[in-house]
Amino acid sequence: MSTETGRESRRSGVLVDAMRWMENLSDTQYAYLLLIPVFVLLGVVALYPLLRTFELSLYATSLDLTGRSFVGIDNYVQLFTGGKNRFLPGGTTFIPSSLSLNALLNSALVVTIIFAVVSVAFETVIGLGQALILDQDFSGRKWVRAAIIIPWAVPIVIQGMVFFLMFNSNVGFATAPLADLGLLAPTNTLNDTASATFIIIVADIWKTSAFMALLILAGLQSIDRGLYDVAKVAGASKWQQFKLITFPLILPTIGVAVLFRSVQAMRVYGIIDTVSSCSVVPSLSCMVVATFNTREGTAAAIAFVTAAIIGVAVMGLIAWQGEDAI
Amino acid sequence: MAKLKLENVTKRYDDQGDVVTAVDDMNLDIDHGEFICFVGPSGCGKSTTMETIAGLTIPTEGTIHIGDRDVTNLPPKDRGIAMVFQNIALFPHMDVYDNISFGLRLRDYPTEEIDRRVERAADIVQLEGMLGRMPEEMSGGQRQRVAIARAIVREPDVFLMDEPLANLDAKLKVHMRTELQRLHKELDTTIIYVTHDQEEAMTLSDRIAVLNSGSLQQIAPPLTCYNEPDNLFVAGFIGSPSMNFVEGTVENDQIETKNFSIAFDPSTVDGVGVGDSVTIGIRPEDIYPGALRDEVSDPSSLIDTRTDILEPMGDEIFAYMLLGQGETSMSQEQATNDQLLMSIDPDSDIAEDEDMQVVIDRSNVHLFDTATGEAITHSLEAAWNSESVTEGEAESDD
Amino acid sequence: MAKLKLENVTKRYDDQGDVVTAVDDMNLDIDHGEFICFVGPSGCGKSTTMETIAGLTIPTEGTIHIGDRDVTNLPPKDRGIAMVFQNIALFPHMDVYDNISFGLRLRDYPTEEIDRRVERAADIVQLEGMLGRMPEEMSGGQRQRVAIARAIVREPDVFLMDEPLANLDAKLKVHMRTELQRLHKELDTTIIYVTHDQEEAMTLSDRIAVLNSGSLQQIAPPLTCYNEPDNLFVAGFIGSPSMNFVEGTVENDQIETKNFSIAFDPSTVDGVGVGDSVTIGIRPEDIYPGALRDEVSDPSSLIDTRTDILEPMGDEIFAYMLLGQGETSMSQEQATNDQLLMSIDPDSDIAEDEDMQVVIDRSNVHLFDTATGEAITHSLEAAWNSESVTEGEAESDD
Amino acid sequence: ADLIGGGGRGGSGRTVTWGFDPVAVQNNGDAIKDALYENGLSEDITVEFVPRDQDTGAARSNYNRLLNAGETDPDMFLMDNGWTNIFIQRGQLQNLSEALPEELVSDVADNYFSAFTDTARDPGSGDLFGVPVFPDFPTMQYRKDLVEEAGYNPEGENWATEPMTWERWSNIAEDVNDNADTDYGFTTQWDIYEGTACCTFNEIMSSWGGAYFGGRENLFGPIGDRPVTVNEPETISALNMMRKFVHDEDAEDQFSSYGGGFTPTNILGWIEEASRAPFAEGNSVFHRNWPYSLALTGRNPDNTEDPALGENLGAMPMPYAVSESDAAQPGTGGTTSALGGWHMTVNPNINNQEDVVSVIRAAMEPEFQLELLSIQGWLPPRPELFNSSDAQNVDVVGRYMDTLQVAGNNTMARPVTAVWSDQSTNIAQQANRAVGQEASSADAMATLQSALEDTESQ
Amino acid sequence: MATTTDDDNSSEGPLARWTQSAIQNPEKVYRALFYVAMVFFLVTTLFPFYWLLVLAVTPSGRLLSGSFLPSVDLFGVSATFPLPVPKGFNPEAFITVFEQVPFHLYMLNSFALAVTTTVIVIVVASLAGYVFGRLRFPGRAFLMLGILAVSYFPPAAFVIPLFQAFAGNAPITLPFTEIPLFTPPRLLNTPGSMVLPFSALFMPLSIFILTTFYGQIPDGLEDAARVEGTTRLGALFRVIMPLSAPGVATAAVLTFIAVYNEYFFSSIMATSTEAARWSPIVGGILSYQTQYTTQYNLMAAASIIGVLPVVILVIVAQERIVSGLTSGALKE
Ligand SMILES: Nc1ncnc2c1ncn2[C@@H]1O[C@H](COP(=O)(O)OP(=O)(O)OP(=O)(O)O)[C@@H](O)[C@H]1O
Ligand SMILES: Nc1ncnc2c1ncn2[C@@H]1O[C@H](COP(=O)(O)OP(=O)(O)OP(=O)(O)O)[C@@H](O)[C@H]1O
Ligand SMILES: [Mg+2]
Ligand SMILES: [Mg+2]
Repeated sequence: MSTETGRESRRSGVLVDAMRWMENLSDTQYAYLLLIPVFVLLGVVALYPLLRTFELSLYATSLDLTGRSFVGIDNYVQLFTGGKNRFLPGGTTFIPSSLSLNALLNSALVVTIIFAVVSVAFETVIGLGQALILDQDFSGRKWVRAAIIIPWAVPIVIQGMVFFLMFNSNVGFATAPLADLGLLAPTNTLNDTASATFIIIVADIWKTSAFMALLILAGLQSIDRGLYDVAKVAGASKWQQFKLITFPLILPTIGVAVLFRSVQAMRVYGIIDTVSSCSVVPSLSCMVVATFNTREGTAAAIAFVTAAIIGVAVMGLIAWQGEDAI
Repeated sequence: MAKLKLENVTKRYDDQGDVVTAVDDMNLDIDHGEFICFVGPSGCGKSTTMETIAGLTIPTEGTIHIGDRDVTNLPPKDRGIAMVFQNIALFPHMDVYDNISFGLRLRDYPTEEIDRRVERAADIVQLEGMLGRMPEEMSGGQRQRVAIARAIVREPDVFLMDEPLANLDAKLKVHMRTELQRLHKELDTTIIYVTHDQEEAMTLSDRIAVLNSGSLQQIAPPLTCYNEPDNLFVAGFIGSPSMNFVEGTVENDQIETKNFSIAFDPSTVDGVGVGDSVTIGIRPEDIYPGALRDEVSDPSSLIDTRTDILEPMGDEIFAYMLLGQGETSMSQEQATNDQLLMSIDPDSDIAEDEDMQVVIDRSNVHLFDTATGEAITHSLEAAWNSESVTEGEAESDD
Repeated sequence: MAKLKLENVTKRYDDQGDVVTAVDDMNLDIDHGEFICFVGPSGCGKSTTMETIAGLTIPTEGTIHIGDRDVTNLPPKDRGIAMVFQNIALFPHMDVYDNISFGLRLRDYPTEEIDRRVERAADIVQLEGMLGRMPEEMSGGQRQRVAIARAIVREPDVFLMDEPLANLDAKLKVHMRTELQRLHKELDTTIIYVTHDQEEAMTLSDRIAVLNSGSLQQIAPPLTCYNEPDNLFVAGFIGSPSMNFVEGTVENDQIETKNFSIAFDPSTVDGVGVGDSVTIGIRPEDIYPGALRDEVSDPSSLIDTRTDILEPMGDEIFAYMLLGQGETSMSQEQATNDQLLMSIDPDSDIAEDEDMQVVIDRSNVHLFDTATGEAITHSLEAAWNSESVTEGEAESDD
Repeated sequence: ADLIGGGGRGGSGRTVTWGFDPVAVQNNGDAIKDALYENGLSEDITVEFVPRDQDTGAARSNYNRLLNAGETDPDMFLMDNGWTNIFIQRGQLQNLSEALPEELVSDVADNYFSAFTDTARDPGSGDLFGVPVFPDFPTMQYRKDLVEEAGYNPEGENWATEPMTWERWSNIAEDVNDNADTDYGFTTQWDIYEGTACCTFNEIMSSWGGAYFGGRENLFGPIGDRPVTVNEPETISALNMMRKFVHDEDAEDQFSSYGGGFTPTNILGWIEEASRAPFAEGNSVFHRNWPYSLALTGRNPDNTEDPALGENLGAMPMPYAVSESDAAQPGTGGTTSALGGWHMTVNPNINNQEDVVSVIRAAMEPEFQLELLSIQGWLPPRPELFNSSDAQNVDVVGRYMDTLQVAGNNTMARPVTAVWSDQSTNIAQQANRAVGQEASSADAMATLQSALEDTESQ
Repeated sequence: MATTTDDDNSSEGPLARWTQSAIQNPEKVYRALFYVAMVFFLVTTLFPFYWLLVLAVTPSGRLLSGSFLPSVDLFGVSATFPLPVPKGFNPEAFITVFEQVPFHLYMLNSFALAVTTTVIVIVVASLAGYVFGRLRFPGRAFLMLGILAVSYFPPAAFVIPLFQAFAGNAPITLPFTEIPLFTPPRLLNTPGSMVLPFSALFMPLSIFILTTFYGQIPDGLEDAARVEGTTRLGALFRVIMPLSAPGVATAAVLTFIAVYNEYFFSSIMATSTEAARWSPIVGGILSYQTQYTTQYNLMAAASIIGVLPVVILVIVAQERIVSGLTSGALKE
C-alpha cells in the first residue's frame, strides 16, 4: 500500500537508485557485478604476482647470480629433460629417471603424487567417519568436536615437532614398535625416504582429517532430516540411508573437501621441512623453496609446472566426480 | 494379519518446558483391510499419530501392534508400511524414477519388476512422461503425485497417507481416489488416510476417525459420523457447510430456543429431562423453504426468517437465514443462535433480504447436552429412528 | 491503481533441450480490487503465472503491468505484492513471529506497529499462542497459516495466494475464506488466488480464470463458468462431480447418441448443422429419476439405465448409471458414452443394480463441437436461455 | 618506537638499524648497545636491533628479499659466513673496502682470523664486504673424569692444545666407553642437513687430507674451473673411518688398529642439540660441538636444572688422520675445525653511511668483542684476544680459550659459492647414506662426484 | 559378536546376553559401534596432543635424553610402560613462555589478523558463493576454475612480486614490460600486507564451500524473502547465509584457524619476527629456538596456550552459530 512505498522513499535516494539498478541487472550482469570484489582482490594479490613470477620463469639466473637472461621456455624444457635436476636437493630428479623403486622415490613428481593420493584417501575416510560421529546427538558432543578439531588448530611447526620427536632417535618411542611391524626403517628413520614419507603422511592425516571432518559435518548438518523419515519408512537400513541419502547429499561437500585437500597435499612443504627434509622427501613445493633463493627462474618454472600438474590432477578429479562438482 | 492396534498412545513434545500434547491417550483398533480416514482440525495430532504408527516418532506412552507384533520400538523399516508425507519430502538429488523406485531398489527387486511397477504407478498418478524430471522442475501437484507413486509401488501391508491429494485439482483428485480404492481392493491392504476434504473422507473410508486436540472423538463409518455424531465436536466438524447449532432448553413438549421452538417429547429419550440445557443441531440440507413443507417427512412448524446472503454454488445455493433480530454476517460461528444456514436447490426462486418461512425436518434434528457436548438423540421423532443406516451405534447415556 | 495486466506472457523452461511451455501466451486484464481465482489441472501453469506476476520468474515473452507501471523487469520487492507460496516456504531459522514480521522489519516499521499487525494476523489465522514456535515444531496446517499471516501483515496492493488453504480442514477453511473476503474488502486490494477447491473458487472469486496446459481457457464470473463454459475443458473441469459427456450426432430434430437420443432443433442455434459431431454435456444435478419428470422444467424423454454404484455423500448421493451395455466402473473417464453420473437427494429410494429410468433437464444441456471442443449452446431449448446469470458472454462461433 | 616506518627513516633521525640475532637481542640487547656506546659510539646515534629469524636459512631468504626489493631497512645486517658470499656475488652489499676508513680495513686484514675473514671477501677482487663479528669453531669435547679414571692423562699430555690422531682417539674412545657406564663413546652430527656438509663431514674429510674442490685455494671458486675431488681415497677413507666408529665395520681392513663401534647410528638423524643431550647427561665419552656446547655443558651442575658436566668437561682440538704435509689436497690435513660465525654487512641502499661506519668502528673495538664473549659467549674474531686474561676469565668458555684458539687457527671454511646450496644437500645426503651403510663409501662418493660435477658445470 | 548366538538358556554370560539383546535391537549394536569409533578417534586425535603436553612439562634439559617410556617393575618383571610420560614435571614452562617472549602479543596479532581476514573472506566469498551457487550465467565454470587455479600455486610463487609491491620502493610495472604503472603504498610490517594475501589465498576454499552450501538452499526460500521485500543481496544475507550457517561457520573456522597459524606470508611480510611487526603466533613459537638449541618444551607449551583458546572459542562460537541458526532442517 501507500505506507510501504512511503517508507521506501525515506531512504537515501542514491542508495535506492543503486539498489534498483542492481536488481534490474540480468543474471549474468548481476553475477559479474558481485564477482568484482573477488576479482579485484585476486587480481591484485594473486594474478599480478603470478604474472610476474611467470615472467621470471622465462629467465635464467646467471652463473654468478648477478644477472639474468631471457631463455624463453628453456627452464621448463630443462625441467622435464633433467637439466635442472642438479639444482634439486639431494639427488632428486623431477620426473623419475627410471622405474625402479629408488628412482621413483627420488622423483619429486612421484613422491608428491604418492603423498597426495595416500593422505587424501585416508583423510577422506577418516574425516567422514569423524563427521558421522559428530553428527550424532550425544552429550559432550561439543567436547568431542573440540578434540577432533584440535589437530587442525596446531601450527605446522608444532605438528612437525610432535612427530619429529615421536620418531626422533633419542627420545622417540614410536619408531621401534612400527619398525617391528615392518612399517619403518629401524635406524635413520627420518632420513629414509619411505619411512619419512610414511611418517609425514601419518602426521598430515592426523592434522587434516579434522579439516575434512569439519567440512563434511557441515554438509551433514544441512541435510533435511525429513528425507530420513521417508527413507526409513521405505525400509532403508542405516547403511542404505547412508548410501542413498547421506552420501549423495554430502557428495558435493566431500567433492570440495577432496578437491582442496588434494590441491593442498600436492603443495606439501611445511611438514616435510619440520619432520624430515626436502632432500629425503622431495615434494614439488620443496623444490620451489630449495631453489627460490638462488635460482629464481628455475623456481618460478617449477612453481608453474607444479600448478599445471595440480591443474591436471584437479581436472581429472572433476572429470571423475562428474561435471556438477563445479 | 495387518490389523493395527494403538493402545493408550500418547505423544508429548517438550518444547523448552512448554509441553505440547500432540496425541492424547489414543486407542484404535483397525482391522485388516480397512480404509480409515483421520480427520480433525489443523494441529489436532493426525500427522503425529501417523508418525507413531510409522515408527518415526516413539510414543511417550502406549503400545502399537501391527498384526500380532508389538512394534512400538521397532524401526520403521521392519513394520511393513509405506507412507505419503504431508510435506512431500522428495529426494532432491534423485529424478522421478529414482524417487519412485527407491523402496524397491532397497529390496533388490529385479530391474524389470521395478520398471514394471514404476511404470504402473506413474500411470496411476498420470506422470508418464516425467520419469526423468528432477523434483525442482515440477509443479506442486506433480511433486505430490510422485510422493504417492513412491508409496504405492511398495505394495505394503499398511499404507499411511498424510493429505496425499491436498495439492491436486478436483478432477485429478477424483481420479486418484478411484485409483486408491482400486489399489486398496487389489492389494488388500490396510490404509490410514489423513484428509481435510470431507468428500474424500466420505467416499473413501470404511470408517472415519475424528480427532480433536490429540484425542479421538469418534471412529465410525462415514454416514454414522454424519448422521449420528457422538458429540458436538463431531457434529460440527463433519459436513460442509457445517451443522447449525441453536441453544435451547427442554420443556415439557418442546425445546424452546431464543427465536423459535420445536416440538419434542423428552420422555422418548433417555438422559434428558425438562429444564436441561441442550443444543439443537440441524444440517443445512434439513431445512426447507416453507413452501416445500409437504415434502418433508416430519416437518416442524414454520419458522420466520429473513434471507441474508445467498451463496450460489452451482449445484446448490447456500442461504444464510437470519432469525429474530439477527444481524447480517457471513461467519458461521458468530451467529450460533441468530442464523440458520440452509442449502437449497439452485433452481429455487429466492432472493436476498426477503422474509421467508422455513421448515425443519424433525426426523433429522440432533440434540446435544450443552454442558458435555455429548449427543442425546439424532431425531426428535423418537430414539429408534436413524434412517438409511443400519449399524447405528448405541446412544451415549448421559 | 492496482490494475494488473498480462500481455502475451509466455514462460518456457528449457530442460536439457526438452522445452516445457509452462505458460503459453497468457493475456489477462484484472481490475483493481478484483478477486480472481486461478484454477486448472496440476501442472497447468498456475504457479508459474503467479511467479511471473510476483517477479520471481522473468517471462520468456510478454509484459506485465501493475497499475500503470510496466513491472516486467522490476524486482519483486518493488511490485507491491505479497505472496503465499504453494510450498509454504517458511524461513526455518526464524520463529513464527519473525517469519510473520519479516517483511515489516525489512521496511523498518516501528516495533509497536509490527507487534500490532503481527498480533492481528495471528489472530486471523488462529495462531495466537504460537508466535514463539519454530516452523519445524508445527503441524502442516499451522505452517500454512503462518505463511498466510506473513502475507497479510504486509497489506500490499496485490495479493498472490497459491493454494493457501490446501492443508486446512474444512472448518478452518471456511473461517479463513471469510477472513480473506473481509481483508479483501478492508484493504481494497487485488487478490489472485490459486485453488483446486471448486467451492473456494466459487464462493470467493469475482472471476475465475481456468487454465489448461499453460493457456487461458476462460475467465468469467464463477456461475458463468459453471453454467456457460466456453469449451469442453472448462465444462469438464468446473463442477464436482464433473459434467457427463456423451458423444452424439446432430440429426434433423434430435441428437442421436449411442444409447439414447434427445430432442433438438439445430436451426435454433448458429454454427451447427445436421450431421455434425457434437458432445452433449449434462451436469449430474440435471439428471432426475424418471419419477420426478413432472418437476423438471424441460424434461427429455425417459432414458433406460441401470444403477451401478451409489456413493452416499451425506447431503446427496452420487449414482453411477449404466447406459446400454455399459460395464461397471467407477472411473468417470473410461465411461464417457456408457455411463451417466447423477446426483440425487439422500432421501431418495434407490438401490444398486436396479433398472431405472432417468430424465434430463433439456434446458440445462450443453452442446459442444466435438472436434474443437468449443461450446455451441448451453440449453437445448433455445439459444437465448441462460438462466440466473445476466452477463452471459457471447458464444464463440466455431 | 616507530618500528614500522623503517623505510622512511634513512639516517635523518641518526638511527642505525641492525638486523641482529634474535636471542641476543632478547637476552642481552641493551647490554650490547651499552657496550657499543662504551666503545666510542656517539650517543647521538641510536642503535636499534631488528631481530631476524632464528633459522639461518629463513634469515637468508628474508635478507635476500629485502635487498632485492631495494629495502633501506635495516641499515646493517648480521650475516652467516655460510651465505655472506652469495650476497657479495650478487652485488647486494656495500663494498666495505671502499666505505670503511683505510685503518679499519687493514685492521681486519691484519688482525682477524684470516680464514674466517675470507668468507666476507669477494673471492675475485678480494674486497671486503663484511667485518667479522664472531667466529664459531667446533672442538672435541670429552668427559675428563672418565678419561682420567680410565688411566689417561689429559693434562699431562696437553690434550687441550695438542691434536691427536683419529687412531689414538678412537682407541681411547672405545676403551673408555667399554670401561665406563656410558652408552656411547662419541656423539656428533650426521643428519642430512647443512651442518654435515659444511662442518662435520668437511672437517673429517679435511683431516684426512681431502677436500670437495681440490683444496683450500678453490674454496670460493671459480665454479666450473676447479676439480671435484670427492671420489678420492682420502675422502672415502674418512667415510670408512666413520663407518668403523659407528658400525665397527672395516671392509677394506684399513682400520684394524682403530677403535670402533662406539658411535650410535643415531648420529644419522642428529643435529647439534640431539647429539649434545646424551653427552651432557654424561652418557657419552666424546662429543663434537660448537663453543655454545662448552658454555652449556661446562656449567656447574649445581647452578642449573639442565644436565651439565661442570669441570669434568674437557675440550681438545679435532683429531686428524694425516698431517698438513701429507695431505692430498693442498691446504688440508691436520686438525681441522669447520668454520661457522657471523659478519656484519651494510645495506647498500642507505644514505646514513657515516653513522653506520661509526657503529662498525665501535663494534670492532677489542673491548667490545671481549664484552660480547663475556655476555653473549661469542668468540672474538681476533686470535690475539684468545690469550687475553679478559677472555680467559670469562665464565666457563674462558676455560677452553686455548683449545678454541687452536681450533680457530685450523679452520676449514665451507666452499660457499653461488652453487653451494645445491651442492650441500647432495653432500649431506651422500655422506649420510655412506655412514648409514645404504651404499658403500666409494659408491656414495662416486654418486656425489658426478652430482657435484653437474652443479659445477652450468 | 555374531558368533555366539543362541546356546540355549540359563548359563549365558553377560556377553551372550548382550548379544541376545543386540540381535533383538540392532540399535544397540549401532550404539556400541558408535562408541567404539568415537573412542578410537578421540584417542588417535588426542594422543599427539597428550604427547605435546608431555613435552611441555618435561624440563628442557631432559627433553632429548633418555626415553619417555619409563621402565616399570611389574611383580619383578621389568617392562616398558607403553605410554610416554613426562621426564620430570616442570609446569613453569607455561609461565616461562611468557617471560621469554611476549607471547600474548603474538597471539593478539594472530587473532587480529585472523578476524580481519575471516570477515573479508566470508563477505567476499559469500558474494561469489551466491553467484556460483545460485545463478546460471555464461562463463561460470570457467571463472570457478580460474579462482580455483589460484590455489594450485605454491605460496612461494606469489612472494617475491608481492614483497616488492608491498615494500613500496619502486613503481609496479606492467608484467613483461618495464612500463611503470604506479607506486603502491608501503604495506610491509603492517597488517595490510598480510591480510591481503591471506584473503586472496584462503578465498578459493571459502568460495567453493559457500557455493556448495548456498546452492542447496531451496529457491522457494529466496523467493519468499524477495517477495517480502528484500533485494537479491538482502536475501543472501538475511536468508541464504543464515540457512547455510553450518557451511558459513565451517568456512569461517577453517579460514580463521588457517590464518591464525599462518606463518609463511606473515614471516615474510613482517620483516622481522617481532610482535610489534605483526608477526603471528608461529613467529612467537619459533622464538623459542636459538641457533643450535630448540626449547621444545616451551614450543609445546606455547602451542598449547596458543591453540586451546582458539579451539574453545571456535567450538563455542560454531556451536552457537550452527544451533542458533539452523535448528530447523532445510526444507521449503
Ligand atoms: N524449473 C522447471 N523446469 C522445467 N519444467 C518446469 C519447471 N518448473 C515448472 N515446470 C513445469 O511447468 C509446468 C507448470 O508448472 P506450475 O508449477 O506452474 O504448475 P501449477 O499449475 O502450479 O501446478 P500445481 O497445481 O500442480 O501446483 C509443469 O508442467 C511443470 O512440470
Ligand atoms: N516438534 C514439535 N515440537 C512441538 N510441538 C509439535 C512438534 N511437532 C508437532 N507439534 C504440535 O503437535 C500438534 C499436533 O501436530 P500434528 O502435526 O500431528 O498435527 P496435524 O493434525 O497433522 O495438523 P495438520 O492438519 O495441520 O497437519 C500441533 O499442535 C503441533 O504444533
Ligand atoms: Mg499434519
Ligand atoms: Mg502450483
